[in-house]
Amino acid sequence: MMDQTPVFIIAIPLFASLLLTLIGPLGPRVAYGLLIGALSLSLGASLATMVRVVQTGQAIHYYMGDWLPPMGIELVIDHLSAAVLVMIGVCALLSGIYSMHTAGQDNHDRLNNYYALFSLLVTGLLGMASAGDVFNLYVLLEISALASYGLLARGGGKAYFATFKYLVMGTIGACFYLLGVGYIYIMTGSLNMADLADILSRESLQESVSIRIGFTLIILGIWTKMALFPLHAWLPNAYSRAGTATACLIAPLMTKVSVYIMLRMMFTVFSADYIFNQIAWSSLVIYMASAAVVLGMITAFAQRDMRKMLTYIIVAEIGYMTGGAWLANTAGYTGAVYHILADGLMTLSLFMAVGAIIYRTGDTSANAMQGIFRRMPITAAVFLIGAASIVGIPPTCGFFSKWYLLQGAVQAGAWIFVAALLIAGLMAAIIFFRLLEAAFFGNLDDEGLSVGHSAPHSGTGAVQMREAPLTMLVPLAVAGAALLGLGIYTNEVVTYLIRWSVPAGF
Amino acid sequence: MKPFARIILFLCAVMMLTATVDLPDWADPGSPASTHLSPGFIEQGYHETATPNVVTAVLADYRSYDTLFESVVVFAASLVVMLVLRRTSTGTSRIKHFRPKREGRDTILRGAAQSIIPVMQIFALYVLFHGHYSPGGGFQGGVIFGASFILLSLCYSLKFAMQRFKEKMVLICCACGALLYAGIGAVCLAMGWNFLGYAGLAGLLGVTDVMARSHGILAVEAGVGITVMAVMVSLYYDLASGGDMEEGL
Amino acid sequence: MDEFFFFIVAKYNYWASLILLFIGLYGMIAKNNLMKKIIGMVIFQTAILIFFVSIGVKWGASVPIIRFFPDKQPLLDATAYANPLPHVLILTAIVVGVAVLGVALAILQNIQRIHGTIEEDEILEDMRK
Amino acid sequence: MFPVSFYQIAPVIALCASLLAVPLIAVSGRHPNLREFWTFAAAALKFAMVLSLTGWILAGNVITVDLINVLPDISIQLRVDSFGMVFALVSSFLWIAAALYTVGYMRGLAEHAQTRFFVCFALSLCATIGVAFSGNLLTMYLFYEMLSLSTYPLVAHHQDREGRGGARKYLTFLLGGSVGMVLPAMIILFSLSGNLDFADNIYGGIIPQGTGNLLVTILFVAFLFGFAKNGIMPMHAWLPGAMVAPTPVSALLHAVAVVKVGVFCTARVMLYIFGIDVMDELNLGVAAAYIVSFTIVTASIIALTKDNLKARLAYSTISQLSYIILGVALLTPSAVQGGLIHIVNHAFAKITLFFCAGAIYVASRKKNISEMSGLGRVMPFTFGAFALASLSMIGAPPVGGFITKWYLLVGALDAGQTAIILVLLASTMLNVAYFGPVTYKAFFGKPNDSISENPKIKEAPLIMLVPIVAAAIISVLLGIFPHIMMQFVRMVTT
Repeated sequence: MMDQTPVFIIAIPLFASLLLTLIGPLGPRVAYGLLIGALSLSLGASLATMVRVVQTGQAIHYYMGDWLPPMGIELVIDHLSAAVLVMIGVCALLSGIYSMHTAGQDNHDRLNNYYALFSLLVTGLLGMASAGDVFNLYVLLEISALASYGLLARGGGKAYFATFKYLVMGTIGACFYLLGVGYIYIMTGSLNMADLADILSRESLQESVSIRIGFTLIILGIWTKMALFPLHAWLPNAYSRAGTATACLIAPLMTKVSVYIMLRMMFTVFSADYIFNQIAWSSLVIYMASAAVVLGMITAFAQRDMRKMLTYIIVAEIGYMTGGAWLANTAGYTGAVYHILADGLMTLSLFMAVGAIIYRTGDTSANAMQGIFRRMPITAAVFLIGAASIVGIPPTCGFFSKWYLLQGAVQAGAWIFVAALLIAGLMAAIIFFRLLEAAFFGNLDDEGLSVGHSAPHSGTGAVQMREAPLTMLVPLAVAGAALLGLGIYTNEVVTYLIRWSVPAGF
Repeated sequence: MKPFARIILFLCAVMMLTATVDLPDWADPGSPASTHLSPGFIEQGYHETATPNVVTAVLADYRSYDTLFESVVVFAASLVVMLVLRRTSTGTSRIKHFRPKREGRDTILRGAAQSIIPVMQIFALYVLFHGHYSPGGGFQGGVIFGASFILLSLCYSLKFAMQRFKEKMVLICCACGALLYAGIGAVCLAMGWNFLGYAGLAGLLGVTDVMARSHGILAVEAGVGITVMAVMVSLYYDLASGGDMEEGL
Repeated sequence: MDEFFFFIVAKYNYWASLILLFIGLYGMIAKNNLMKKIIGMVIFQTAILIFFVSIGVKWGASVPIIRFFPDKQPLLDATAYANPLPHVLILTAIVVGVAVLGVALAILQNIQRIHGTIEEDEILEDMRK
Repeated sequence: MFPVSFYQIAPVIALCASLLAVPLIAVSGRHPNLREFWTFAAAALKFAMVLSLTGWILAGNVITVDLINVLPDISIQLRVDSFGMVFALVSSFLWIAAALYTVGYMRGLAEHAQTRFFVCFALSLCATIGVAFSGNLLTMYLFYEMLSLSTYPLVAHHQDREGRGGARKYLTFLLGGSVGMVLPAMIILFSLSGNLDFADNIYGGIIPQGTGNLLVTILFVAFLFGFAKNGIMPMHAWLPGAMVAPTPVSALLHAVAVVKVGVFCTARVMLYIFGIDVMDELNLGVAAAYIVSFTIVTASIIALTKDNLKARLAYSTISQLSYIILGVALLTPSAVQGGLIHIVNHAFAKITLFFCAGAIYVASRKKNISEMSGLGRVMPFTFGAFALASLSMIGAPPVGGFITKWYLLVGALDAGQTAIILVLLASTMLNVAYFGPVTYKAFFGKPNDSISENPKIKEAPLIMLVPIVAAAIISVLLGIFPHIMMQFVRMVTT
């Protein structure tokens, strides 16, 4: 008998999602409780799996329906997927807890259905991170995509058009992926990742044009999904117009998991040798990544709306990870993987902090930041940590991912990427500095106004402290602490998780 | 932008078409796809699952994990469409103006529907349950079953169909079908086999492992059928009425 | 010339599906009307389905349903049946396509309701207001 | 003496004393006396810990403490050696003096947000000790950044347009330098050598043999200018801008924490990362010496033109800092000793000067030198201290600055750099030219009406006066008994 933990990671949120649709009449509290319970159990299973993977040092293979691969479908949880699973679990749980007030605000009715989609999205992401079969990955990709369309469209108004664009691009991406899988299937006859890797390493297929086209299609599809420059146009509108609870779930996770799929495809299905010696696009991709990093940051700089600014920063961060993965050395790969974890947490804490500020002020523009340090000190502190992490200030985790990425870029001699990373760091510093300065001191010209605005019910002092509700504050604080914790325990993360997943051939 | 897109697409097309050189010929029995996994399915599938229809065996057993999520995909679609569209009547819908008025003048239609719908539903059940032996299965059966309700709604009215098959019930069916599928997986898990390992049902049903797989396939196909049927109806209800459930097409 | 002709004929399934695919992709990218975009999307998806299902075909093979000899023994010869796996895959892909189509239509209805049009340029104009 | 295990803990306690004080200060914001008590307690504890290490260090030991392994090959590591000890002693002692003075200043002017001020003050001191005790480049970088961020609210303390502008400039230069130059240089260095630990002596460095000369030069330049806190032109522009901060902050920034950290980092990197041998081989030392010579002379000339006392002091700081780097860059033992001892001498002298400027402002609300004519008669102690500290800046015996000049000149002679000798002499002249008139006018100038007619102007409060006089006296003592600090500095070069 096998250890059954891996399947619980996925099955629990799946069951929760199905049950959530059935328990509508029981009211939002039950729905919320069920969601949180399921997400925590799933996270527990992820943690248990990770511990086992780390202890045994071997990937866990779970055969669905007791069919051995390649005929059956297997879940494969190796060091990389274990790390990503835990990251997804943590982010989902935190944003789930956080969603109590904001989701209710956005969904007066049908909260249970909203939560069902929420849970389904998490199922899809967890499934993708543990998939060992390329077609299964496609189905899960579509599940999470469908769920995200629904959640994003809940933003209403302009969100519909943005979601439609996202839907079109997402479908193109997923279909390209599927077509690529088709090419690979034609040439190999298999769908299992390990089996594919085995077949693809044969001499005869190394030169094959079809395999190359299949790889190109898969990578293009994934790039569309993860909004790599210049395929990023759909992302900022779609994410920034969503409701707060939705944005907090989707923004940190969707693109990160896509990056994970890219890594999977590049290094598990194909091999580092094939990609960097046969395909040999590295320099082109690094240019694209550098462009993504710099242009993403510049565009973020031009935004007034805070959430839109954050979404452009996501575009830039995607460039970090893509560049790191294509640097073709251990440090770059480590940086890319570490940044998946770090960026998930960073984006989560920033979106949650901004969401809390919007929740309290009702203002999405940068003006809302004024005097936040005095009114919402904890929120502001987490925002500060998140900003420091994006800028790359030790000991937050953003510094260490940048460290590895820069190291990888230096070793690979990719000076353009080094320059892009440094410029992006400085740009991010400026972007966040503007906000934080306002947050710290309030606006010069209308200090009184911003203070008065914050005190709807009369308080004793001139400045009324009015933090977000506790269900928002706790996940915020945890996310902020996790940013520091991940930074401080970089050594452990790298030694026990990432080093093991470094592909052969580096 | 448009000429640009055209040129890029054209170039891509030329590139990909010329690259077909490498691909195996049409219907080549020696192609990798036909020689790697598929012989395994064909030659072992019957012995392992007692299901002559290999497609069904692969769909609902070897790759049942995929199919589970496939039914979840449609379930998700119905949820999304409902969340996006469904709202209690708000009065001004611009779609309404284009709808023909139907006030009991379509006797022929209704008569035809009356006679065809029961047949359709029986046929749907046949397709579903005969999936082991002939082309068919949960999806096909579910779609046909769902179509019968759509036909009902088209020939009578949305309200009429909704009286027969209430919106709440549709949603419950959506979830229950998928739940049945996943639940069977969970039962197998509880019996000490892997998730969706239908052989775990053998002890419960008192049959051999192979027959248990066959029964398992049937059960999950039923689950898929229920979900797909309900989703078809749900999508129609929402899309046809623009979400207010006042009037269909 | 003959060779080229045979090349086309031998691989006409790919040609057909790829041409269809690019027609659909063109519609998705270049069309201004969102409904046409959706139609393009469906063509695009269908092309991929055709592409997939054409892999399963084998000369001299029938549908992958095991046939029985008169003595009830099954005929388990792999060359006698078409490849079942692509069928399974496209069955899943069809369902996914339907689901996406439903969602797209639902969103489109709301776009029409909010912006009063489904022409992309008019929507963009409307949003700028 | 203490048990050996004590020496493993003491640096950590010294580091954390002020960090622990932060929450205590923050929660006792409503009780100023309690709040100030925590500050003093932390300062005293920190100084005691640093002091307790002196004997052990002087005995030739080096303490290394691994705090956390953040990266597989690099840990956050504390290392206490004689070089760091010099700086730690100065900064931890001056924190006590500065804290005393700050209390007087802040209460005297009834400044706002005092709690925030003390919190940031404590944080920045933690970072300073961290830099002094850091065992590798990453640790140093970490504390360097922490210092930049924790001093930002101090610089922007007034929160007016000018304050925020200055603070913005401050952060732009510091972060630009550190993120834009030091970080990549550090990573390139790590890629080259595989570790970032400081070398055991000042000669070898850690750059592996056979590294391209151009690359080493680029790294050197990046480190030299990247540590923008050291005020080398053209990265000095933040310094006058940061003048808008309250005077205790200026004192802290320019005498103890910020600029000294910049210079300390530069010197640390030059001596323990590149090493004298490499710098000598590639002529990097000479190049650096000329770069800083330019800064010395130019900054002094600019200082001459400034009428605002604090601005003049700021440019004086820029020029004096370069002395320290100059000493290190000359690469001869005497020069290095002269440069390093100047960290101490300049710290005490400059903090005196800033304290005086602050005292003058608190007592008379005067900022410009031209308005201070005759003020020395009303405030004799303040201006007396000012005069002593000026002498130290100029390098006249018996004040500490003389020791610096002496060693620097000897070092320059050893190195055979005539031009540098001329620079030092010119700089001395300029120092006289811009410090002399201040004291002279204050004591012998004709009091203008606003001073003579305003009976309210008298000596600053005692709590401010004590640190001023104490710092000035220590400045003198450093000149009379130079060997106290010189023994640390000598250990560096042997």
